[in-house]
Amino acid sequence: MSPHDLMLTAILLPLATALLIALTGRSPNIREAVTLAGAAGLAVTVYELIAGFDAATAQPLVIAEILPGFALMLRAEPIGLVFAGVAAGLWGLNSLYSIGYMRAEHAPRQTRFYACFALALSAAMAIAMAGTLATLFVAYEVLTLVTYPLVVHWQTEGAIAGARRYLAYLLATSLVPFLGAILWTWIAAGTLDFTPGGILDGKLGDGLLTVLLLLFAYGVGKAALMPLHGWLPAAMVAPTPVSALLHAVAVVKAGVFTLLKIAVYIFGIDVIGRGVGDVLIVIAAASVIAASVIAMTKDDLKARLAYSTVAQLAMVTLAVAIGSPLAIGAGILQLVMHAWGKITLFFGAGAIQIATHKKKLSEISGIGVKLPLLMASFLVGSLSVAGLPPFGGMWPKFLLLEAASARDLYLLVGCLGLSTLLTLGYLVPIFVTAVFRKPGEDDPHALPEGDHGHGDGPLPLLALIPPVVTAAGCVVLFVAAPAILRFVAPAIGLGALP
Amino acid sequence: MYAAVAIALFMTFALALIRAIAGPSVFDRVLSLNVIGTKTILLIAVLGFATDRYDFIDIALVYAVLNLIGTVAVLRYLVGDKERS
Amino acid sequence: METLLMIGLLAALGALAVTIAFMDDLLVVTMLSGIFSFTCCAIFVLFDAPDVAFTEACVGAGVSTVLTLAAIRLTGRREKRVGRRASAVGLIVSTICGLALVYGTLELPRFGDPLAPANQHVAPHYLNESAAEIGIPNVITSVLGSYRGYDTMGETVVVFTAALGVLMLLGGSQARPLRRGDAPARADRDVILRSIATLFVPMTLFLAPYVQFHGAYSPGGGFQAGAIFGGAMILYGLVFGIDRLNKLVPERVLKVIAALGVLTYGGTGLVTLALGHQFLDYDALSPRPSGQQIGLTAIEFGVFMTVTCVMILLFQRFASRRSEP
Amino acid sequence: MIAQHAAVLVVVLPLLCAPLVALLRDARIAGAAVLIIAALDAALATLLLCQTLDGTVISYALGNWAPPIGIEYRIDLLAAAMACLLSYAATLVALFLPVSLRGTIAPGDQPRLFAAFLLCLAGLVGIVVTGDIFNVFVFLEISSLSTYVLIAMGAGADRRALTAAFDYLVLGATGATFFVIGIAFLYVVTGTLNMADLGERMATAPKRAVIVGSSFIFVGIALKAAMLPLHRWMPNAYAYAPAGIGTFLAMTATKVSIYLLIRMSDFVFDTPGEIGRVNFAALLPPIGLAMLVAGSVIAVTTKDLRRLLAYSSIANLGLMLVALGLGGIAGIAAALVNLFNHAIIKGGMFATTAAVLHRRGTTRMDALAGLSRDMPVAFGFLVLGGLALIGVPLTAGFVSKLLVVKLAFEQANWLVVGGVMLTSLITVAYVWRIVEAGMAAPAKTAPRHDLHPAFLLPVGLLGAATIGLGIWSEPMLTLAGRIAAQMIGGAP
Amino acid sequence: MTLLDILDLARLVLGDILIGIGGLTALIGAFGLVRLPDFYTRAHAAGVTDTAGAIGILVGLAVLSPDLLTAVKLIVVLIVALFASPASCHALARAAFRSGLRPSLHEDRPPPAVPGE
Amino acid sequence: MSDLVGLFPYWAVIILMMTGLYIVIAQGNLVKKLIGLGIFQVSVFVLYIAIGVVDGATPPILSPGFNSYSNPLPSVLILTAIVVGVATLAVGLALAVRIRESFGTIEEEDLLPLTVPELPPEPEARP
Repeated sequence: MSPHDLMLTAILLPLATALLIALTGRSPNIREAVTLAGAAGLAVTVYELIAGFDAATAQPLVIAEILPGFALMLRAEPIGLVFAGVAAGLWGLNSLYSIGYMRAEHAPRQTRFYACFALALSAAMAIAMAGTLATLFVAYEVLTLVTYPLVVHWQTEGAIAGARRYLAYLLATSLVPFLGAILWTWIAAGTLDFTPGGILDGKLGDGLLTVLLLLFAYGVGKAALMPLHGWLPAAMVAPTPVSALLHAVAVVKAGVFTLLKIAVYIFGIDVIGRGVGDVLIVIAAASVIAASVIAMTKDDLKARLAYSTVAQLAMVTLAVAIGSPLAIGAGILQLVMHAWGKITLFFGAGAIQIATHKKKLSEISGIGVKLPLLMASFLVGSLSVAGLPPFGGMWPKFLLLEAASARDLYLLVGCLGLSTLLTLGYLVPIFVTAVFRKPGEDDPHALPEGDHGHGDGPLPLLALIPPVVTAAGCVVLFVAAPAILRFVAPAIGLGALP
Repeated sequence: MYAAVAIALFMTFALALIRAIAGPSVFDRVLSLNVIGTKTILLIAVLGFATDRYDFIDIALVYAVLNLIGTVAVLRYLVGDKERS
Repeated sequence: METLLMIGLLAALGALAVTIAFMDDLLVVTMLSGIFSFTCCAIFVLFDAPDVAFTEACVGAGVSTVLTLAAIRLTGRREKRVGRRASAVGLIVSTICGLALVYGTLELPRFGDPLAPANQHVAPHYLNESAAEIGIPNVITSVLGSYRGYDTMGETVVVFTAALGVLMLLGGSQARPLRRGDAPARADRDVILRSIATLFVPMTLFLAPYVQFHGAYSPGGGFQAGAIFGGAMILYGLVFGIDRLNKLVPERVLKVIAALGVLTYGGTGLVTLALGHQFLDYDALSPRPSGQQIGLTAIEFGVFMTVTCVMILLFQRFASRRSEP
Repeated sequence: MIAQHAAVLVVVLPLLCAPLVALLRDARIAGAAVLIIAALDAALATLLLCQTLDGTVISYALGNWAPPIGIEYRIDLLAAAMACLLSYAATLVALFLPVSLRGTIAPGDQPRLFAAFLLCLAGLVGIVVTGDIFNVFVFLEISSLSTYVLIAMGAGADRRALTAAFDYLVLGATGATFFVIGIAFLYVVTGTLNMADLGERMATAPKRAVIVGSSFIFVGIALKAAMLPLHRWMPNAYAYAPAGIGTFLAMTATKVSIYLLIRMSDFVFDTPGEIGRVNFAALLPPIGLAMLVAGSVIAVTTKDLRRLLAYSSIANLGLMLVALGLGGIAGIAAALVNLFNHAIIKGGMFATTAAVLHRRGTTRMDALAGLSRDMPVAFGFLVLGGLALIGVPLTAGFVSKLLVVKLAFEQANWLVVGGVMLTSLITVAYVWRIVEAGMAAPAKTAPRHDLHPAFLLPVGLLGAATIGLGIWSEPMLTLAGRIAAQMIGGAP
Repeated sequence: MTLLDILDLARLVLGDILIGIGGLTALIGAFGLVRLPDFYTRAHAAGVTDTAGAIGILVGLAVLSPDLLTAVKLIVVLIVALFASPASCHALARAAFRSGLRPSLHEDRPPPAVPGE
Repeated sequence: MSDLVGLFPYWAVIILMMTGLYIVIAQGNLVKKLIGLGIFQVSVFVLYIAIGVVDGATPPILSPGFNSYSNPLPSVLILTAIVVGVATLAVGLALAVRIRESFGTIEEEDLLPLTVPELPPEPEARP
């Protein structure tokens, strides 16, 4: 297949999967087989794309030109392929986990769940392959809309309220600042095509560019830059696999990916680096610290993880704002590493919930004894997210430090160090509580909440394997990170690796 | 002479109008309506003669007929109104 | 004399309008608005527009009054006393509009100015050429039927639409037929009125064709003739009872004829099309000016059919409706 | 011969068929007849569009009296495109009108309703194609009168249709009278009623009379176009009219008023030359913005789907006025794109609503519960329409909003940019209410029965057009651009 | 001055006198309509003078008219008026009486309440 | 000053029109509104006819002995407009009758609480 066909396949395959899922909804086994087959197919497709990628021969695929310069177009390029690879790779694992989780929870509306999941992947692929900002925007909106049924899945009052907040944040930010910024760009530059080196240089003054960058940073609500992060904790009402999708596979990743693409192909790395991004640096750094601190105060496991995501993603924004090839490289790596690390953590939190029906830090004392393998992978995930070797999460932190010191931003270096400490501070206690504390040491008020007739269910195998695999992935990525960096290096103008 | 008659007719018209506006009973008003109708017919006829356009008589003719219809309609309304109540 | 009459009549109109605004007996209001129409007719005559006066007489004094009375019979005669309160919004809006209009008149040509643009551009053509082009003395009829014949077709359709609307609103499944013994259904017992009506109805019916066919030479035409014919039937219905009118001219027949009238008018246009001319170009029928006259006769007849039937239909629909207890 | 006389046949065909349809006794035959007539009319309109596509202006002298002596039909690209819009809308509505009337209107009354529908179509097309300002009034009245009656026919389902129709009648008649007053003032200073001629002679006319005349015409049109302080008739009219009729009105009635505004701006409201013509363009953006915001805000709070859509229409009309007010070729083009796209989007939504009403008997928001399960197709089309209203890319709504925003951006009119963006957000809120209402669990599970087949074609076509014009906007943009260029460049 | 001319002059004078009388009658009746105390007296004044005035003016105009057709039309108008005016006056009075409106017979008595208002 | 005399008819007509408009806006009774509308429209007709008047002319019915005629066009337009007016009146009255039957009143004040959108739909009683 030609690269064009592969790109279309990558988008259409999940779409077809969704259709098939809808059609085969009557029998759960076939439906889930379809999901897995689709995931496998997509993984192969994306692998083919990555393996066959050649920057010299990559040609855009124009679908339609809505208005002059406002076209729908697909184009494969390294950053997008990395994102596609992450999303496609994690879909399969997440699907496996979903099967275990949803069956264990006896969840209703599973057909809709799997179908929307596949649709979300289709949208994520479209985002990854987008050749113009317009295309990206369209896919971005589609992603917002198709994830809504997932977030509202339980359809309880709380779920509806949370999902409404989710939708309100994402649509509001995308329709006003994001679309506004896109239109501004379009009118200023006359095009929205992703062009290496950017399209805005010389079209607007640096002051206006700063404003525009801020518009983008806040417009891409999925990147959850504080103070527009509220949707992310709100969306925790969703089933855990969905949270995994939001945090690791597609949604927030789509957000930061969008920022990376904008930085590289709309503004140009140099343009941002010459001072346009300075305001954003401050905001992003503050966001990192603030979100980490908030995370430490949360008792609910998923809320804690959610704020962790806010903090970790702000690092990608930070990378964008620093605006050097090295920093962008760090951002791309952070995208990958955080995905694998955070999905491990969510898998873990979900598995704890399945096995013990407990959701809060104050309730899980001692449960780790029964779930050794799970807690081990949870620890791996935690350390990787915090950025300790020998796990993949180390690389982006390290490169970011390099980039910051290269621009003599020593305060920022300090910030990053502090953030690692804070990360350890809010993730490790989960592990410690679960493994080393005795059950009786819990908060006495929380105790009777734990069991209400259900008893502790056995942990299904399908809910255990994925976290173990992703934890292993974190280790593998530690080794593979330089390869990824080399893959994207030409696109971001990164020279020899440090 | 036409002018004098026209003015006289108009004054008749105006006086009847006063009665129509002042009332007090509905029947007074119907009466005035009737008078005004007749006077308008005459006025139009006289105007036609004054300006040498004798075709105006046609209008006067139609007027005379329609005036009757209008009056009968009002009467029917009043009679019907009373007999029901 | 004319100026004096004009001022007097306009003042009378003003007095009437203000009285109407503050009267709360709808019957009186209807009568006064009938008088208003009469007065307007006199003004139209004074302003050299006999055709308009003619039509206003038929419509304002005749049809409108009868219809309004029939409606009041069904809706109740008294208005709530709120009618006497002045409305600030109404005053403000109408004052603003009035002032705007007065502002607009300041530069207008004086009343009666023969050199006004309105009397210079298109109008002279009608006055000077119509004798040759159409061949009938009543220029208004020429313009109405030929130069602007298409507008008149629209007008006929409007009349038809009104009938259609009233039939939909008060007819068909919405009909509330009168019960036996309802007052308006009975014939009037007044002998004098009945004998007058017996005399008048046929006379009026003969008047209609005169107005119809004399329209080319004097004020009148299809619309006025239709209104008069319809008026005669209304008089019949008023005096002898709506039941007898319904029997005399059944609704079904009226509907068909009303539709036929519109079709006659439009059909004339289609015939001219078929003969290779423009729509409503009567020259297609025969060379000028006789073609024009044939065309005018045809369309006037169409108008007559529609208007007659619609007038009767409207009255029938209102009058045969049972009033609320 | 038909090609030569299409200009007049496009009006006369429905006009003369209406009396015939009114005489039919069988509702089904009448329904079929209306469909055929509307389709034929659409064919004629298409023929006109083809004839005018190259910039030709068809001038048809009725009665063969050369204008300004007689009445002229003057069909440029804009008129032809509008005629197409009207007749296609009528055809689509005629497809499901008989079904949507079932149960609320006695079969015996239906033929007359169909006749009134045809008259309404004829009146609207007549307004569009004529070149004579008084003829506009006559056809305005034909369409208005039939509209009043059509709206009142909703009384079979909800008696408030009667008061809605009455309010519209009083306002409509007042508006028409204002229009006539305006014509009087223009006539008295120019001596002509032919619009093209009027435009030429206006230059030397006294200023004040022209200002007042134009103002009254403007107010008359504003009443019909439901401009802000004069909008109150519209939501009721749309909400209580029989569903099919509401669809037709939403697609056409106010659009024709906007058309009139554009047509008049061609020669009355524009301001070239020293002699004062009146510049109403400056008025339009504030009015439009106010409509945009107010319409959207009220839409959020309404409790009935059709009222919600009606208020949303007010907002969209505001957008068109804003575009018109921004001026220039681009402004008119943007307004036209908005006009056509909105007709398609709203038509689709109202048609879907009609289908829902047909199944459920009500369109109250709280009665929509379970729609996503019982009527997934209908729900899907509603959501699609909602997305288009928001202006989500890939829908026609996006293109139309984008054009306005781009124009405002270029003119640095930040108020407009902000207003449009803000209302997009508010639109999200009310579209969201539809979605949420439709996804709520129903009180009792209804049997699953989706769109009646009669609705499928119109709803599907309009939905497809909503997406199609969102992706391949090129034809629409070209058409609008050409029309605008013809209006500004060439003589009217 | 031929006989014809004299006749014509006489015709004109006669016509003028007739319409003058008619106009005067109408005016007198109108004063009665305004000034008289109750409905029945007003109806009397109006009814009589209405017909009388119409006869005067219409006959006068018929005398003055230049051709026969106009004269005939005027006579028709007169006939209509002669029938219509008294008939409607009669019907009106009858309706008023049946509705309970009574004439005020003594001037010193306050006028009765007016039904029909 | 003579200008003002020349414009007097227009102004008188304008006052009439505004009285009609006032009735339409201010009156609560539906039938009264329609009557007010009628006055408004008729006044406009008078305005038109006043436009077409030519001093010393006669009606535009050609006849030997006259050579100055008033403008026929306003008359023609107003003939059409009168018909439109009566058509509107008929439909309006029919609506008022139906409203009375359905709601029991034709006073705007009393109708208002019966027609608020919040009420559940109530089909009109069929006879």
